[in-house]
Amino acid sequence: MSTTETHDPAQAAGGHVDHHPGPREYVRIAIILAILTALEVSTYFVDFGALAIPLLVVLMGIKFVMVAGFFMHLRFDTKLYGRLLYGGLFGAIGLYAITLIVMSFDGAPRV
Amino acid sequence: MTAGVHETTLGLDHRKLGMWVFLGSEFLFFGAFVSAYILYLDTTAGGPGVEIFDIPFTSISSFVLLMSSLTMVLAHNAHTRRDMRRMRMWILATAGQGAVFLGGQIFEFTVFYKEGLNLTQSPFASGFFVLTGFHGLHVFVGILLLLSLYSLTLTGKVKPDQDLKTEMIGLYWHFVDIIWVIIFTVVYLIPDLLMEA
Amino acid sequence: MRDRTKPLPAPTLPGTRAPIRRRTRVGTILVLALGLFLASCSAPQSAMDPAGPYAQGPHDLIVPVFVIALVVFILVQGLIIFAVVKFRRRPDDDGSLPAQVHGNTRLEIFWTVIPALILAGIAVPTVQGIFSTMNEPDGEYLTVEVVGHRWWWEFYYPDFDIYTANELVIPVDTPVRLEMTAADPGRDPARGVIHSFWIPRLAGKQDVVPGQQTYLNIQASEADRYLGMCAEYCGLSHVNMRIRAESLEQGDFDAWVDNQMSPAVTPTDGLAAQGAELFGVEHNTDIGARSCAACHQVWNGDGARVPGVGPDLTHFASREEFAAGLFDVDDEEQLREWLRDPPAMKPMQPENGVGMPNLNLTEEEIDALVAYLLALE
Amino acid sequence: MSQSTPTTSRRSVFSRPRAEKGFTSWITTTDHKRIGIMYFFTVLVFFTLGGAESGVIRAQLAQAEMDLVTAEIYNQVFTMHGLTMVFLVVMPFGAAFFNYLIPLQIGARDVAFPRLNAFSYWMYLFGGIFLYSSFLLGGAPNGAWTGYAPLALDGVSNMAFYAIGLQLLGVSSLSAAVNFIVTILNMRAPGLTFMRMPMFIWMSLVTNFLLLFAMPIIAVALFMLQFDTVFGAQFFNPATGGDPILWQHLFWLFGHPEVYIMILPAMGIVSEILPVFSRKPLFGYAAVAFAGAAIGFIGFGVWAHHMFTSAIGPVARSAFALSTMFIAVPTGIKIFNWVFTMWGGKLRFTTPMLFSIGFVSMFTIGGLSGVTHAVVPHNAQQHDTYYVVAHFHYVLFGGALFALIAGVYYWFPKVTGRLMSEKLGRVHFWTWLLGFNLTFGPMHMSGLLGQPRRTAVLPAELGGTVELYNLLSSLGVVVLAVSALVFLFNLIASIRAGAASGPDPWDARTIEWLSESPPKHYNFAEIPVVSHRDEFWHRKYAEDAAGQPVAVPAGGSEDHVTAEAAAHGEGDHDGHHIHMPDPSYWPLVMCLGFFPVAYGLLGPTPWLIGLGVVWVIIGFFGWIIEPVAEGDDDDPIVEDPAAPRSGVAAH
Repeated sequence: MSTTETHDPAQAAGGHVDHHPGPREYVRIAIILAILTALEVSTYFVDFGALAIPLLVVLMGIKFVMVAGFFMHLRFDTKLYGRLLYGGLFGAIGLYAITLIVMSFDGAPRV
Repeated sequence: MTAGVHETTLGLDHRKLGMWVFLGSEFLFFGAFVSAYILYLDTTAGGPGVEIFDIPFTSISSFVLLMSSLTMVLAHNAHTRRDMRRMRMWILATAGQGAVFLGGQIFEFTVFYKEGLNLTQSPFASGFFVLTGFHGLHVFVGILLLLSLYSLTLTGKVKPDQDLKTEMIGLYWHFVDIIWVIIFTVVYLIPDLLMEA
Repeated sequence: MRDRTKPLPAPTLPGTRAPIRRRTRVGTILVLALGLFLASCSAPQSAMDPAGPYAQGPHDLIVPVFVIALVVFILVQGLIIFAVVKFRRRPDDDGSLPAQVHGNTRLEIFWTVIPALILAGIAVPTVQGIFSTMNEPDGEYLTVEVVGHRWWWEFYYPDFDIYTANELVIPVDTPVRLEMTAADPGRDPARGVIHSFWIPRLAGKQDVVPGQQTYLNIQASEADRYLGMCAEYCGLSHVNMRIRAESLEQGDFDAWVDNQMSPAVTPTDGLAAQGAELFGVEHNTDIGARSCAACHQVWNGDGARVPGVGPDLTHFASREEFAAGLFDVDDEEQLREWLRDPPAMKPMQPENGVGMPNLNLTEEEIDALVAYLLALE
Repeated sequence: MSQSTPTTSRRSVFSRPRAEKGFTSWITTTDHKRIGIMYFFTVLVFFTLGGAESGVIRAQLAQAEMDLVTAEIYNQVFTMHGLTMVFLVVMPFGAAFFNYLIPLQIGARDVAFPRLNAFSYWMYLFGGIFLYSSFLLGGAPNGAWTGYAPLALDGVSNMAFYAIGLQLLGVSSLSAAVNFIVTILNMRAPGLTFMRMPMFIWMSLVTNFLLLFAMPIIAVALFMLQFDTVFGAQFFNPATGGDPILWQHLFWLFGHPEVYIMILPAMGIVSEILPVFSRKPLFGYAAVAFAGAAIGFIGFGVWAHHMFTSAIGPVARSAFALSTMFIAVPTGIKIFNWVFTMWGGKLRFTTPMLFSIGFVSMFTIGGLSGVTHAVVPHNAQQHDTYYVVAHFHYVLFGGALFALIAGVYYWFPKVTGRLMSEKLGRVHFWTWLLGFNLTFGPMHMSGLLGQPRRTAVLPAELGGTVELYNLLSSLGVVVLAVSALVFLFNLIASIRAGAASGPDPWDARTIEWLSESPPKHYNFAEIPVVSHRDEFWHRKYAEDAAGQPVAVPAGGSEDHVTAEAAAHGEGDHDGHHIHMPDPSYWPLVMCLGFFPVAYGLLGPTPWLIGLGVVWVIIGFFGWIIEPVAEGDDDDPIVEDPAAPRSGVAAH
């Protein structure tokens, strides 16, 4: 927590756009996102075998991080925002993964 | 822009910090629906299952929503440059793409209903409709926010130096988008693959 | 497993009881805590009075835990009382400040590590206990299928093709594995709700879930009648969903099984024969809204035994109680009153599809039915 | 709009209300102190209702086989008792303290979002009214506060009111959590670092993070329940393969953090009071703070211990037994730290101190019985019996309520400038302690002797011993009722004619006592600069050459303003230059729109839902476009160089 307290406020203030990318970079990122999406959809048409699901998960992660990092400016803003977002994300994944594991593998048989 | 920002403890604007705090909690919200959906993937009670999905169609509407994030960030960028004409244009474009996505979802729901998948059919159907429905509700709220932002810039209530307001709505919009990035993969693509396998 | 006869003397836990007794002089609160152990044997449904291995195991685990808790309790409350007495501000206080202590790392590490160690010590037998109570019993055991209904229990013995209700008859010293689920009405899980099967002296409770199968092991060391209740809130008449376990010596149990396996004898003359006609037993199907056979099975040897919506009555008079342990079968007047207006005797929701409706029987019909029911030995 | 001339000269529908006194000023207030007071009095009303319900329960169970009320009524009453005490009493009681104290203790003038704060209060009040209106509209929910499906799906359980009512209360809690988290993170006085924060602020921060992450989970569970009951969805319906255990997981994923949401504010309050009346700093500040954070964190990982007898397997039972035992460690750390805060001190047994010691003592009992639940094989005997009822009342009544009442006595002079009667306070404490133990102590025994919870009558077959314990419990409630009346009388009499307290009646340690009592609406004429933990104490005492603390003569400390100077010596700060958020109608207007939505969802009645949604949207627009008297919140506030830092609270 101490890092968020001591960092330079000017860097964090929402209005300081000098560090942010310009429209050109945003479009470039969008093109990459579009390509990644095309790759995702291609799993529907092309058989990737056992690789398909890991590939989809990785692509999803990359898209997530790119939108959060660039469009939501997480890469340029205070780390606290990222901690809140990813804290919520990983908290949710952890809790619900345990729930699903308990329900799927350690529950009662159906009748 | 805001003098006040420099006077807060962390040097952050309250509203932006508040928005991030709220977005962090939203994962717990959508996560629970996604978990229920995964749990009930095979629980179709004899009704239609994941084979009903039209992946190409959903891909297009997913792509539209993804691209609305681009126009959203361009709107914010224009606002920071005090270019209100461009900003309004991109805001409208974003809301429009959101509307296209919602329209696609309504169309999809209608088709599914006709093919026998309805809310009361099975736990799978309930999980699917309520999860994507609540996402759609978030998109709808986002469109309302964008349209009010648009009209408030017209009346001068939102001023050129208040780009934080655009940024806040942008954060919400991007968040709704990244939730769909997850939903598209977890709800549509992976189950579809699993079903084929 | 130890042999015990009822009524039980004071608990026989030699290792643990002596230290407790010595501490009774510490204060009234401790007397109360001790009372917890002493009084625990005087109630017929006590969880502290195990009568079989599946209750004894958990009991042997909890007693030392209670003792540890009692020691910690005495320690902490003692510290509080000591601090309150010793460090109270005296009337002659000079107004100066006490030493401003901010902490003591060594002490703090001490009271972090010690509780952690104690808990680790408790954790090991806890995990062992979980598996030993839940696993299938070793060796031969009897299987009984249990269905929790609003608000009664259905028992089915697959080995003998016997249906019965609310009174679970088991052989002494034989493990019984209950395969349980919940359903309403009949065996349709559609409107079943969660119940919990609990006979404290035989085992801890296990929830009974519609659409799923859960298991519970019980075993009785003595021929006795054990009381139990539904322990998971299940709506209007939750409290009126009692369980009885009757443990019989093996020979008695075999005789009971023989009797239950035989078809009900339909009386041919007198009041009881009229009752049988009213009941609808010969048709064994729904012959109108007021037919008892629409909901209750009395198997007279024709066809297969099939569970009804309500309790199986084939050998009704062989039981001690009816309406899920609320009333005595022996008490003819209670049976009569029940037939006059069941929901008045036990809250039920027939309009909601659960429970027995008032059939508006005439007094003559009631007389005939009572005669018939009491003939179903 | 500019800084110099506010737009208030033009009155329109969107003008902000300006009343400073009377009814309008209260329903439009955005002042955290007034909202805190409204929370408190609303809690008192609901506490009375919940207490009356417990009276019905104990009257029915005073003897075996009583029929004072029917099973139908009894089931509604015990369900509403649980809902009331959890969601309408203990949680908002904590929120009352958050509201009143957080800004004062961190040296701020208000919370980060004052209008959102008012919104939270109205949602709480209306959620409570909505829930209670069920008594008049076909019966209250009777499916128990845990709302287990599929019983909750049955129409006769009236659980639609539960699903929608709790949803409203959840919106209130979630928005309050965002508000308080931002306030604590972002509005602390200069120099108030994390490790200097009062312990109550620490515990508030942890609590609000728990709320933030737990409320969305129950929101989903309630939406599923509501879709099942109202729209025929199949989430929990076993007939089509739905899993009733899913409800239990979601409910307890929320429900266990909820336990800590109720107890952590109480722990914070006690951690404030014990040092003051021991005249010593909190023993092991860092350990107490981190133990609180650890409890919050681990508190998310133990939920399935509420389901040890449910349809979960031995592996899950073992894992959750271990995590549950683990959470006893940080709890134990806290208890020992409190005891050693008193150790070596000079204890003054004022009423708040008595209640705080009572908390430590009673909470220990609840904690120990909690550990016994983790012994899974025996948990199967305790679960759903009165032993559990005893346990959680020792935690929530002997724990949370004791500490919250201690807080009322302690901060009463802050709020009113008056003292509560110590004499009546002592009577209240001893009767409260006696009544509490008489009511809930015997339940340990009756539970172990086989008495299940939630039974509409006390079955005679449980035996005479159980009957005796139940009679004792019922007598205890009588004592508690008398004790509550003493408290109520003390409260009202002291508000009217309590002795003047002065600004620092307790020789307190934290900076809320730097402000006047009662505080001006702007709290501090000048925002204090913090250089120590227990800042206020350090302004009053300095160490002599031998390291022994001695009182500093008034005004004598070189680099500090003394208490009196800070409280009274306003000099050129008379409050006129301090910009405070204006009152607003819109939080109330917007919240009113949730009534039609909520009642419409019961049916469902589409036009009523539509009306409510439109109403809420109009309220929302009114909210965002209403003018801000002293300039829009994005405009820099520069005209008064000495103006408060925290005046930048978003309006």
